[in-house]
Parts: sequence; structure tokens; C-alpha cells
Amino acid sequence: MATEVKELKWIGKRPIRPDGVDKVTGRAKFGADLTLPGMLVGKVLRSPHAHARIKSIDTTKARALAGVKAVVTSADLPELASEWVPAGELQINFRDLSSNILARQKVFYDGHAVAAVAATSAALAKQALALIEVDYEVLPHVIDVVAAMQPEAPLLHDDLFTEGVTPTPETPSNIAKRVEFARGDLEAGFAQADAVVERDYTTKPVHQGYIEPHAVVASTSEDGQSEVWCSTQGQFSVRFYIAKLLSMEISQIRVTPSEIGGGFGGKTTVYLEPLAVLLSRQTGRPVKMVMTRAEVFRATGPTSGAALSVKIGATKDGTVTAAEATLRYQAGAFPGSPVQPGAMCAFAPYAFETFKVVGYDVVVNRPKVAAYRAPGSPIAAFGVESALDELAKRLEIDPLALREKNAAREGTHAAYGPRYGPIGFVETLQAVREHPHYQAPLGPNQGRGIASGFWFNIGGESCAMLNVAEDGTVVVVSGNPDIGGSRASLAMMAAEVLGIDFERVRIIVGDTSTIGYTFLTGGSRVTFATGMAVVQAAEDVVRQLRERAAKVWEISADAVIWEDGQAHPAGANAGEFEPLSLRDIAAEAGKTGGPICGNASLNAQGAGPGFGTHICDVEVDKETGRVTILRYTAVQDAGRAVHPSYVEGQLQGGAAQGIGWALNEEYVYDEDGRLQNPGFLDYRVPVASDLPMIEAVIVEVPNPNHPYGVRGVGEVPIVPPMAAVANAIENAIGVRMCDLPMSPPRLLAAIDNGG
Amino acid sequence: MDAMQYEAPGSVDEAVALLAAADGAAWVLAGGTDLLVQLRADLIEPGLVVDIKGISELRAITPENGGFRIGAAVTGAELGEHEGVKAVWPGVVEAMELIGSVQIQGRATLGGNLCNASPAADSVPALIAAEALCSVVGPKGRREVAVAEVATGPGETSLGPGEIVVDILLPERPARAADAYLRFIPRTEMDIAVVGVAVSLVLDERGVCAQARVALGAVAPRALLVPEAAAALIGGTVDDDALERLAAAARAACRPIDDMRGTVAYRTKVAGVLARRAAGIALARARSE
Amino acid sequence: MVLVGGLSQDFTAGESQIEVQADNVRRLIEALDRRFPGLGAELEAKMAVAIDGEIYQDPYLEPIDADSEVFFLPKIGGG
Amino acid sequence: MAKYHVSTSINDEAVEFLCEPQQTLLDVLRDELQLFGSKEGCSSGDCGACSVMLDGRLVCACLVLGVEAEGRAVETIEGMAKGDQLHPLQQSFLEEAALQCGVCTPGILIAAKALLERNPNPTETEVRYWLAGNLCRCTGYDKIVRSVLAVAEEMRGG
Repeated sequence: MATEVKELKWIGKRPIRPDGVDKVTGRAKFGADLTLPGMLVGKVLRSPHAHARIKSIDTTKARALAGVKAVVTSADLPELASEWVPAGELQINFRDLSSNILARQKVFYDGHAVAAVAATSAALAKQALALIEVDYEVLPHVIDVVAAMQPEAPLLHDDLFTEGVTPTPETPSNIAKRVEFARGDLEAGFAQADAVVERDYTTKPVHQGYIEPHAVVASTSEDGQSEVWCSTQGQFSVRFYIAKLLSMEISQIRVTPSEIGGGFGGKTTVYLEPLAVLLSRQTGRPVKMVMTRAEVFRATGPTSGAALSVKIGATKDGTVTAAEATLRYQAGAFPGSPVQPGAMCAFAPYAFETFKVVGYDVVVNRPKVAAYRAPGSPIAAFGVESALDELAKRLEIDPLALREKNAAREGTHAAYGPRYGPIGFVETLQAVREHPHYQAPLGPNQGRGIASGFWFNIGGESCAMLNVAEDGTVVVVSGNPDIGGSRASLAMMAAEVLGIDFERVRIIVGDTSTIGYTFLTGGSRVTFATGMAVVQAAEDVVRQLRERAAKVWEISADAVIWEDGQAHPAGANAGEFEPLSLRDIAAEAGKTGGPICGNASLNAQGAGPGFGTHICDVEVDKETGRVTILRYTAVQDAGRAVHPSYVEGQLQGGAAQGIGWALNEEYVYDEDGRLQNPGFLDYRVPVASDLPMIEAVIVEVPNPNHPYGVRGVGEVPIVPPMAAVANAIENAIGVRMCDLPMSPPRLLAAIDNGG
Repeated sequence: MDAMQYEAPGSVDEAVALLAAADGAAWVLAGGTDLLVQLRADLIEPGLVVDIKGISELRAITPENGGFRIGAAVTGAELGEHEGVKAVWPGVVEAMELIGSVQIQGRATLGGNLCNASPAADSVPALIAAEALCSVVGPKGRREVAVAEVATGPGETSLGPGEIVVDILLPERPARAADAYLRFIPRTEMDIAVVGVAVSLVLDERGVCAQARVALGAVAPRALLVPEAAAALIGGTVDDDALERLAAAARAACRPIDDMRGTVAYRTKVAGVLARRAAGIALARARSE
Repeated sequence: MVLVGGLSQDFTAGESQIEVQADNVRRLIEALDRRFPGLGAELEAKMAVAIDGEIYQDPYLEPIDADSEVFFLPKIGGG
Repeated sequence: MAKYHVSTSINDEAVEFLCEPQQTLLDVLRDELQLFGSKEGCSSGDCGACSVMLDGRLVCACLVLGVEAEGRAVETIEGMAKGDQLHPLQQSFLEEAALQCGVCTPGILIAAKALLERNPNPTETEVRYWLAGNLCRCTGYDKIVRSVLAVAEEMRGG
């Protein structure tokens, strides 16, 4: 790679992020931090039932309350046909999305939105909700994925016929889709095996747990133009969804992303935004809507809970001869679980010749799932990486060696299809082997587990704009909300290309009218794809700078080179001129052709897949079932770490979320299908004292498709932890846990049952 | 919905008068760590909130006959900073300090933890084991009542209309005596107790356990004093055998429910484990006297 | 050579490895649609394509060599 | 609804405001005084994003009524930097990348400052338990804890 020849000035350094000061002083404006004059407060009425037919909704009394300015129900939303529309991120059925935002004939889960009001104060809006009369006919409900797949299960949608089965079934069911990825002769493969592990696993739905609840302010003028300010991972997605759901033209809507207080995939869809626009349109006033924490838990998407069956066989030397998995993922109230990517990821780290993965997308009476970090992959990996560990034990092979033996490498035909280019999985395994943690001594009731994980990483559409100011400083405009420090990495790439100080680059996140379409922040794409756009826009600026210098010197632009932030004559033949800095050229820009502005728009291809391997040490209190995480190391191939601190941050944060998923996070529903723990008290995300330091080890196998070798890093770190913890527990006390979370009551019961 | 009123009286009499006049629609605000959550979640709609933190005697910790009188509005943080109480009743202090985060500790009060009447209140088993008394003042005057008699069930107390708990009296502690409190929570912080166990014991000169009190939290509708568990300790040197009998007695006393925080089986088993461990801590403390 | 993954086997009656002549993705999809009517729209809406290991999320005119290995796979999102 | 008149001190400035009795101090800071640095993450005292100092005690502003601020001193994130001088913790959080999305950051900084004022030489375990009331979902706490420990050392060293 050309970039490796030249020493880099900024890539790999750790400058202070451009948005940092605002965030440590309280100045940064998040979703709920905007107020507008005359603003109304909007609130949502939610279903108390898990499954019910709405016989009628009477809003008369609510409308009559002084101070209430509007009440809306699904009757106020356009009816949309059932069709799957490519909406940037996978497929969206807008009929379902509309019904999720305001229920139509039926409510499908506790917390499902039924009506919304706008009033002059929060207290009045609450009162108005209490005055809306909804007549429900309560229906039998189903929460569990396996139960929902049974023929006699309560049916959520009478028009849902399983897709992916030939012929298409004639009776509706809760199974929305079947997917399959397979290669080779499974039976023959298992016949060759010296040892076979076959296990069932379950995982619970877990919430992204972003600390900032969903929030939006919308203002719609009399000519129908809407301004929307909200906390989202993708302002362009919000704009498209609102347009589609409210039958508006896209150009009528301007969405400004606020600072976003965490998303992890959960803020890639819409809940309040269309309602706020609708209410502001009806009232002619700005409307602010902010979810309570209970609403976040009851009504926004967690990732799927699942039931899996995994079977893996290998010969004595550890060569896997066949692998099979059946994945049953809860989609929530409407189709669309991440079972497909889960099925694709299940065996992705390995060069298995013979395998079969079947996945089922199953609707249940829970909130519709949303994306959560590497959607689908962690669930599948919990099963596969647990089974591999058992297999290693059965074969008396080091679990790391078993993974090395079967690891995917460059040229391996990936389980989901194509051949891998340069990938760094083996390098992560090697880094684990060489890490002092892997050999460190352990005490009684302590155990060590390892597990690996994979995510595709994505590219996609991005724009970037670079404006050179009169003094030679540069403003970058990106179209991606910055959750984890991407403004820093993008500004660093701009500074690198321009050869100027990082401090001379400012960067803002543009609204939908300021910058061209940019696909959302997710899939670990921003530093890769938008980074490519920033590099190209910066190169566009460099091209213009060379042209301007050429004009000043009255030579050909080809005879000008750009080095260390200055234009130089290309060689002796070009003439003798003092170098011109960006500052010099910017000062004279008016005379040489006007302002200097670089642009790029692209659809980035070639995102390099990401792999990681984690080491986890636990200690188990065998009398209470408590698991203490003693030490944790997360190793991952980052391709090239632009700002290593924020890459480490992704590894540490993902690992912490995975540990929560492994040990304590779960949704608890009562018999009536009502969520019992819609708060941070009993939905137990890890607190600071639950965790040790999390050592992040970055391996760099550059992605040849990115100018600096970048791979996405945000998703992979949540994939290995659940199995790493389970494997560590098994090594500590000899008890194999196949059900998440491995909470104290569950672990103690397993210990008492003799494992 | 009537508008809520807020009053911050300067004396106990004033507070009692306000509460008595409000006819049941009033709530006492001490630390507010439960009250404000309920208010926010629309679980309660008080007509009047009486903030008792402005009453100086409710904020004081006063030595009394070798023990301490602790105002009902003393916070966990204030109690934890009081070296005197900590030295005499370490179990009570550690129980109070386990409640919530540092932020909660800055607000949550001993009286509030008692009167909120949660079966899982951390300070209550420790206070019961310590044989603490509380002073209750109401329209009919002042009375003293054992801490164990305040809560009658989840969210229910024996306090009459207009009555408030004004202070809690921790008695003098004999020589070679100590207490300890342990609870189990799924995380290391921030959770409600799944099981809580307090043990208070007194050793004689030979190291034989002369007196003991064992109280359990979160395993019944209210905190339980378990004399059978104490009996397992009394009269012996608190050896392994006694600790096993203690654990068995603690388990036998449990009448828990299954809920999202723990199962019947889990709570019962862990009550025995914690009883044994808490007794071990109390014993070590008493021996080091 | 074309390998068809995932969903589209509905259309191809289980055939998973198909030889097709096409010099770019657009022509390939047209050729497949002629052979399996309806498959083209399905591929365009839901599938990404990998040409010799390189994944294109929104493929259109990407060139395909005579000996290229092409693989259709579901489009990927992310958190 | 009758409003209450409250005189208080916020970041060393005398402030008067009107509020309804059920409004929390957090509601007042954000909705009445436009001090948006304190964040609302849960309104139940579980996340710590609204951490402020009240008469020198660390509290969740969501668990304090606005009327309770009468005659008392409130310190918020907006008062942490002095003029253009960031507090060492603020500076360290920037340098050590101890924040990602940043929504928990104001509360964590207030809590960490309270810790160091009380205990200038905390252990890692003490830092972790002190900050247990401040949820962070992005960082896994690693860089936050390191940053607090580094500042403690720096401040001790003078």
C-alpha cells in the first residue's frame, strides 16, 4: 500500500476530539436539549395489553381539555400497502412501521403506541392521555419464540405466510421467514467426526441501553415544510421514513441530528419523529416529545431473544467435518429479526467445508426488535463458540488451537458466500496466544474462557464537503451523527491528506439540507465509508490548491506537487518558487478563481470484515451463583486504527455490553405479557464496580480497499463476550451454561443440579 | 388532579399538625429517593408533601446512654461519616450505606428506609438485629416502638394518621459484641436486596455466644426476626456446626416470593449462606474487641 | 460462474451453482431473470453481490470477468 | 397551579425561579433555567446523568424537588470550568478519550470531582464503587476510571 511508504502525520495519533470540550462542559446539545418559543409537549398513550383488538378509541374528552391542542391516532396516518422497501438499511415494510408508530386494528405488545397528544404542558398532556378511552378486546398472547412457532400458538398477523419455504404455506403462522445457508454433505461430514457436540441454547432479548432516551422537536409551517431536530443515528433515514409514513415529499423535511447519547443500532429507526411532525402540522406549533425510560424499555426495539440448536463434529486432530445450526429469533411484533445476518455470521470465522444453518424469523408479542451492534451475530456466536469450546474439551485440544486449526484466512470461501480478501482472524488468535493474560495463573473457582466473533462491516453511500476558509483553516461537513468519536477520525484523515495541523480542521455534522445523502451511522461504516469520502473531498481540495498555486506561479498544475501542507514546484524544470502554504493560497483564493471547496460523494465498497477474540477470567461464588469478571482482554483486527483511543473505546464498550448480556440483562414479563422491569433498577446493565479494566489489543491487518487501511470496529466487540464468559464459567466450576443470562439464580440452580 | 402543596415545617409539632390536617392525602418527604420515583411514575398523587428535613432534631445524631439517637432524616452519607455509630454498630451503618449509589446516599434517610416499608429495605434487618427502638410522634403524642413493629407488610406501616417516625434509638452495645449485615444483589451496586441478613451477637469472656439476634430481609412481606437462628448461635463458640444450624434455621424461616429479583428456592438457599457469612463477620468483629 | 445464495433458491428450484455469460452485474441480473422470471427484481431489491470476494451492496455496472466468481448474498445493515 | 418562589444559589450565583411543587430540581434546571448540561436518563436515580452537588453533597437532581433548593447551593456541570480554564478532570477526560457519546459525561465529571474532593487518593476499586451510580453504556468505564485515577495523582502531585 502506497500509504505505508510515507510516514503518516495524524493517522494513528490520539488528538483531542473536536466535539470534546462541548461534551465535558455540558454545552453539547442532545435530543432533549432544544426548546423553541411556543413549543407544545407531545406524549404517547400506550397499550397496557400484550395483544388486543382495538374496538374503539374515543378522544372526545381529551380534546375537550383546555390546553390540549391535538390528539392523533392511526386514523391520522396514511394507509400504506404492505411492501418491503429498500430503506438503506436492509428492508423496511412501511405498513408495519406505520402500525408500530400508532397501532391500527390491534395492539401487539405492552407499550405499543395507540394515540398521541400535544398540549401546552407535560402535566396537561399526561391528563389528556388519561382521558382517551380505548375499548380493547384482550387476545391470547405469546412471548416465547419456541411457543410462537407452534401451530396452536396465538396468531399475531392473519396475513403472515412463511417466506422462504416452497411451496408457500397456505395457513398463516408466526413464522415470518425461513433462511438457509448450506454447503456440502452434512450426514457424511458428521459420519467422519470422532466427536460431536450437540446443544440447545437460549438467549434473552437485550436492550441497547443508550443513556439518552429518544427525543425530538418538530416544527411544521403552514406551507407544509417541516424542521425536525432529533437524536438519531441517521438524519437521512429519519427524513425518508417521515416522508414515507406521512406521504410528504422528502425535500419538505429538514432533519438536524442533535448530539446523540448512544444508539448502538437502536436509533436507526423512528418512533416519535413522525408523530411530532404530525402533531406540529395539526397545531401549527413546535412539538417536543421525549420518551421516559420506561417507554424506552417498553416500546423501542431490543435485539432478539432466541432459541438455537448447534451441532458440530470434528476429527481427533480438531478438523471440523460438519457443523449445523438452527436459529430461531424473535422479531417482536412485526417481521424483521436479524436472523439472516445471524445465520450468515454463525460459522463465518471458520473454514468449514460442510455446514448448514437454518434460521427462522418469528413474531411474538414484544416490541419490534431494532438493530443492536452486529445484529444477529452475537446470538449465533454464543451457541457456536460455546459448542466449539466443548468440542475442544471433548477432543482434549486447546480451544485456541481448535480455532486456529479451522480459522478462516485470506482466500477461504466464507460460510455466507464469497471468498475473503486479507482478513485478520488468525492474527487475533495469535495475539491471544502471545498475550500474558492467556497464560496467567488462576485460583480456585476461577476459570478462563476465550471466544471469537465476526462482523461483515459495511460501506455504502456517503458525502463529504471541505470548505477552506480565508485564513487557510478548514471546515469539514459530514452527514453522519457522531456517537463514538468519528468526528475526530474524519478530521484526522482530512488533516492527513491536506498535510496541515489537526487543530486547523473543524468538523460539523450537517443536517439533511446541508450535506448530500449519507447513509446512517451504523454497521461500523463511518470511519471506513465516510472516511473515504472525506479523503476524496480532501484530495479534491488538494487538486484545487495545486491549480491555484500553478496560477500564481504561472506554470502548469501538473508541475505542482502538494507536500506537508504546501505547494511545491514538482522539480527543477517547473521553476524556482517559494512553497505556498494552504494559508497563502487561501488568502489569494479570490484572485485565483474563488473559494476553495472540495466535495465527494460515493458508494463505498470493500468494507473489510472484522474479527475479534476475547479472553475472560471469572471467579464463581458457588454458594450464591455470583460471577465476578476478574480480567478481560479484547483483541481485534482494526485494519488500521485511525485514532487508537476511540478504537480501544469501541472494544471496551462492546465487551462491557456483552458482559451485561451474558450475566444479568433480560426482559421480565408477567403472565399477562406486561414488562416488569422497564427501568435501569431491574434491567441491570453493568455498573463501574461490576467490571475490571478491559484491555484492548488492536491488531492491524490493513483493508486494501481503504486509503488508510481502515476496517470498521464498532460491531465485532459485542460478539464474543457471552461465550467467553460461559466458557470461563465452565472452566472455573465445570458447569456448562447454555441459557442467558447466566444470572446468579440460574447459575446456582445449574450448580445444584450438578451442572 | 388537585395541585400538590409543599410544606417544609421547622418543628415536629408543625409537621404533625400539617399531616393530621391533610387527612391521608399527605406524604412525608425525607430523602425522597422512593417518594419522588413514585411521584414521577404517577403511582401516587399527593395533595401535600411535608418535607421534614428542615426539622433540626430529625437531622441530629446524639449519643445517649452509650447508644445513639439518630434523627429520622439523617442520610446514609451522614451516618456513614459518623465514626461513633460506625464503631458501635458497624452492621447498621454498613446496611444503610449499601442502599443505592453515592448520589442516593446523599439523600436517603434511615427513617425513610424504615417507613417506606419495603420488605427488602437494607437498614431494617440490621436495626431489628440491633434491637433498635423508634420514636413516633403524632397527634396523640409520642410513643416508642420497636423497629420490627413499624412495617406491617409491603408499603404498609403501623403508623397512625398524622404520625411520623422522628428518631431511631440504637442501644448501648455490651463488650465483646458486634453486628454485621450482608445482602445479595445480582450486580455489585445499585440493586434492591434479593436477600439481606443481619446478625448481632455478644460473646462472654470465654468466647461463648451469650446473646444473638438474627434478622432477615427480602424473604417475607416484612423483615423477620428469627429467634431459631439466634438460638443456633447462643451457648456455643459459633463453630462450623453452629453456623450450619444457623443457616438451616434461617432457611426454614424464609417465606419468600418468586419475582424478577429472585426465586423462592434461590432466596431461601442464599439466606442460609448469608446468615453463615454474616455471623462469621460479626464473630470476627466481636472477637477483635 | 454464479453462485446464488440465500433467498433466491425459491426461484432457481434449488440450483445453487449456475453458469451464466455476462460482463457486468446489470447484464448478469437480466440473464438470470430471463432464466428464472421474477428473480431479477428479487436480486435487485434484497441482495448484494460479491465479485471475486469483493462485496458490492448496490451493484449495477460492476464488471465481471469470464472467470469471475460471483455470489449473491443478502444486503447487510448493522448497529 | 400555584407556583413556588425559590431563592437559591447555582454555581455561586444567586438565582430566583418559580416552579410547581412537583417539578424536580432537574426539571427546574433544564426547563426553567435552560441549564441543559444535567441530563435526564431515567428520572429514578438509577443512571446518575443528572448528578449535581447540593450543599456539597452529590445527589441526583431528578430525586430532589425544585422547591427544596430554597436557601441552598447547587453546583452543576456548567460551573465546573472556571472562566476558560477547564477542571483537570475535564481536561483529562478529553486527553484520555474517557467519553464517547458524552451524555453521561457531565454527571460522571460532577461525581468524580466530588470523589476527589473527599478522597484525593482513591484506589481503582474506590473509584469504581463511587461511580457505580453513573451509568455509561459506551466506554465500559475503563478510560473513565483511568482518567479519574490519573487526575487524582496529578492533583496530589500539585
